[in-house]
Amino acid sequence: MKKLLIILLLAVVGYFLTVSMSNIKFGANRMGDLSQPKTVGAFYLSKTPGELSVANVITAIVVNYRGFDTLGEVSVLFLAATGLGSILYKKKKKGEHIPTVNKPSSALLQAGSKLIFPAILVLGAYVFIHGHLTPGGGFQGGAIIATGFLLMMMSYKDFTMNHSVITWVESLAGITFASIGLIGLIVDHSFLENFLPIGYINDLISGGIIPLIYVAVGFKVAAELSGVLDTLLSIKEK
Amino acid sequence: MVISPVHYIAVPLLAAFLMPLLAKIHRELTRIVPGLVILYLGYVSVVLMNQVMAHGTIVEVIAGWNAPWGINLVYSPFTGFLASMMTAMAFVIWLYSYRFKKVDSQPALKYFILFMMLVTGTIGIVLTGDIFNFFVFLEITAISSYSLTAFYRDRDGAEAAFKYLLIGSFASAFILIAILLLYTQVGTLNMAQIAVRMHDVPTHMKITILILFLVGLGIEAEMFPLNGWAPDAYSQAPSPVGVTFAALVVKAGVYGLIRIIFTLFDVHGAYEYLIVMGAITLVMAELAAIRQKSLKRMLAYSSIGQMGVVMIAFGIGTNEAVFGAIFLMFNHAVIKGLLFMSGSYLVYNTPNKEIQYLSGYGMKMPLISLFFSLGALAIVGLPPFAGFWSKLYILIAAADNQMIGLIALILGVSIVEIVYYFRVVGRLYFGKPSKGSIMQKPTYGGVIAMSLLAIVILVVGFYPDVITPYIHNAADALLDKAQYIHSVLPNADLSQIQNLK
Amino acid sequence: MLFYTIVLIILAIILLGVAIYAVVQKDLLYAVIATGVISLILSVFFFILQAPDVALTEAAIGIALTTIIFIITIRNTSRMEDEMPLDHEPNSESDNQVETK
Amino acid sequence: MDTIDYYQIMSIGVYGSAIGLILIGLYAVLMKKHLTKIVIGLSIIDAGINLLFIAIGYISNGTAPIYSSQGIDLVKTGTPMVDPVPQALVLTAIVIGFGVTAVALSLVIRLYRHHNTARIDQIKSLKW
Repeated sequence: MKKLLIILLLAVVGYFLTVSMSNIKFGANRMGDLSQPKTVGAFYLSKTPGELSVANVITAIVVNYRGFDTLGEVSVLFLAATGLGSILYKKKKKGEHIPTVNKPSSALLQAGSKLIFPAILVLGAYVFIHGHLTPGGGFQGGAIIATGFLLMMMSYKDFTMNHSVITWVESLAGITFASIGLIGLIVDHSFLENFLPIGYINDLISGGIIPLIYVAVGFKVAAELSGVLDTLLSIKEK
Repeated sequence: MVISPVHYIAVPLLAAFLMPLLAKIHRELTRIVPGLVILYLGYVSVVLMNQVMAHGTIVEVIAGWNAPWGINLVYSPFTGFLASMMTAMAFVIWLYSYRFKKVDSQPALKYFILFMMLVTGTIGIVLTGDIFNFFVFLEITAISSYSLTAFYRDRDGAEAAFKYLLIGSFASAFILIAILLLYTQVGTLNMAQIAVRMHDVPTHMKITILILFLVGLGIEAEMFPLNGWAPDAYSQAPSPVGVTFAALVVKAGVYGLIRIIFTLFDVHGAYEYLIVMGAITLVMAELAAIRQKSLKRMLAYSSIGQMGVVMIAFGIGTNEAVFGAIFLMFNHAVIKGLLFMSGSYLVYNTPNKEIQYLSGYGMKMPLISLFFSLGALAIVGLPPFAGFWSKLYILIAAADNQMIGLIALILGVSIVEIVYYFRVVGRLYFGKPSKGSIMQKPTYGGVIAMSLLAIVILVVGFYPDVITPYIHNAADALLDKAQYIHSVLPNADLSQIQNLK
Repeated sequence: MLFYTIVLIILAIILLGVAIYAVVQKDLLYAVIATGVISLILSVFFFILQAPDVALTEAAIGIALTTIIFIITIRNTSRMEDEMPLDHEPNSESDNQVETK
Repeated sequence: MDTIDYYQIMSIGVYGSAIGLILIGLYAVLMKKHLTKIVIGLSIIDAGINLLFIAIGYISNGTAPIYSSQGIDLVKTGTPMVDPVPQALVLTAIVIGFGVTAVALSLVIRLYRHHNTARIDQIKSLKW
């Protein structure tokens, strides 16, 4: 009976989705004319090079036009890290250290990860510093850095994240983001508004506050994701 | 710095990011800072509400891009009223939870961060004028609710939280698909612009999108049959969080529902849908409430029932009905807040929070019992208390529209409410005291919080005029769709906009 | 264009196959790896559909981090889907965070 | 053969796999009894919705919305760029989805610790 109901529900959902999507032609240009934008997509594409000097339009949207969403998004990650800590909280005895892996990894893996680790960090930093020029940005770069720390946690039994460093990085990066927004509010009467010179397109230093915010986001995301991984890895096994 | 609506979001976020550092300086700061932040938001509310009452809707532009290109916050008399109400309730809840239970400093820090973000998320839902931004705030609210529901480990919090998370994920999936379909049709995410362009959307598409939104937001607004998560979450979460669900989170869900129906869509039948679903929700919830053994679950079902009444009133859609609905939202926040706060002290040490162990508590915990009885009298809508006025307005509005069935329904349900509330109150005062039960002494913050709410109930009950001008403006602002669009998009073509009601 | 179309169709078939495998597989570890593969294929999809930013995000978060948190969860819970508990007794969590009185 | 035909085929592939993912995920969430499996289902639904978002932003022959110095000229000569807005939204949605997954999995671990099982039918208080 329950099975029948669920299959009926699936059929209804599938039918509705298929009918709706068949009305939306794949590959059709719904944005309209770029010179007289009627949709937000066309507006962002036409204004970004001139008014923000940012090559990557997605970065311009994520950090500037819809920067408020990104602030919310960063707080979602922050909340997830906090919530995880509160859900899995256990009193630790003083000086107790729970190893992240049970068996020590092979010497090859250990040596290899020591070699790769700095490269991953540099790659992550590159991705978020060049967020306004090339694909990528704070979230991607931060996630890459977190995978670097993950590699170290997996290959070295005694590798520990320094919690107070994570807290500091996380808080300072978050405060930087919110403060840049508030400075915009004071200087230009609009939260997150650009108050720096925008420079020339495709320069490393261009786009005003966009690279600054993305670097802050990068640090924050890296710290939060590493914190999440560290919390999860250092819970006692059954 | 000029006071503007963005302070509601930016200041708590800044404080939340700062709090882990402040905790390193002194552990008491983690408890005090959220209170200071909410106090500041209260100041912002007072300033902005005065501005709004004098000069009309404030539209705050984010990142310097005017609507419809950027994100904006709309502080109309309606959203402003809700935001101010939420801020006030948040302050009372903060007082209540200040030292509610003795908790280690690390969980306390996390609790207060999550609580502050929950408040920010709900206020953001109400203020934002952008549909995707609405979704983001909904997720902030949802994630902090899940984590807070599972906060205690000596009860079934994790189970309730997992249920809530499962249903909440469905809600966000539905809302995301709705936003996606909407974007392909109108090419914008700004709510006012969507309302302007909605006229050109084919009807079958409109209805599909509306159904997706109604299902998704119905989950947040505890509409039947999507409210299975609510009683568990209410009863398993820490008591201050249960209060927050009743006073803030549900309100945000209902707000989303009516914003979608009243402003975004011009579909016939959506109002009737609200009435029907509200009525079903009301009946099912009250019938469930009368069968509950646990006090907190009873309160939770009663809360769902009240939301049903709110939906019915919004569905009637006339000015008086909307006035009554907003009044009831306010009353419900205050009264249900008081009931939850006092009720959770009553059942603090009883097994399974069951009502049957409460015999004779009226003598043992006189103050708390008094608060609970006051709340019970007010919520069933007996005359000199706040709940009476909102119910009266809704009944008058229903009578004006010749909806006799609805009047009978609401009155009939009131009798059910009287039965199950007075069962508890009767047991409190006339039950035979049982021996050996341990009383929980309420904290000073808790007593102050409950007294504040009780004073509000009495003052609004005797002088409803202190609050009605604000609610009148709020109802006008909600019903005047053209005004909303005009304040966000001054150059929009309003010829196609009509108010269906 | 032909090339991309063919790649896309083949990937779509693999994608759905892997998704079904992820749902029916009783060994959760394999199911999780299959979810990782879904993310991998999706990230190729995003690349073909001219969304390099999203492809990069899906690669970093979907493939690496989501998979790893799933694996950590499996390490701390049960690995087989139809595993029955040996005997049902709730753990008494002695180091409770809440001191009730 | 026309290029239009290719897009027709591509649309079936992309829309089909997105809707398929959503349905498969839904099936897993509703039918499966193991908590981890349910969370897997949720993340499959998320993946499907993300793919759907990118699909509606795609424009035939479009390029990625990243300007190079030649790119600005290309726009003037008429090569379209794909719609950047859905991509920006998906970026947000992916990160939010990760947050929800992390919280869900931590709840699974808590439930397992408490009940010694992660199956929904073994945990009494999870039924409704």
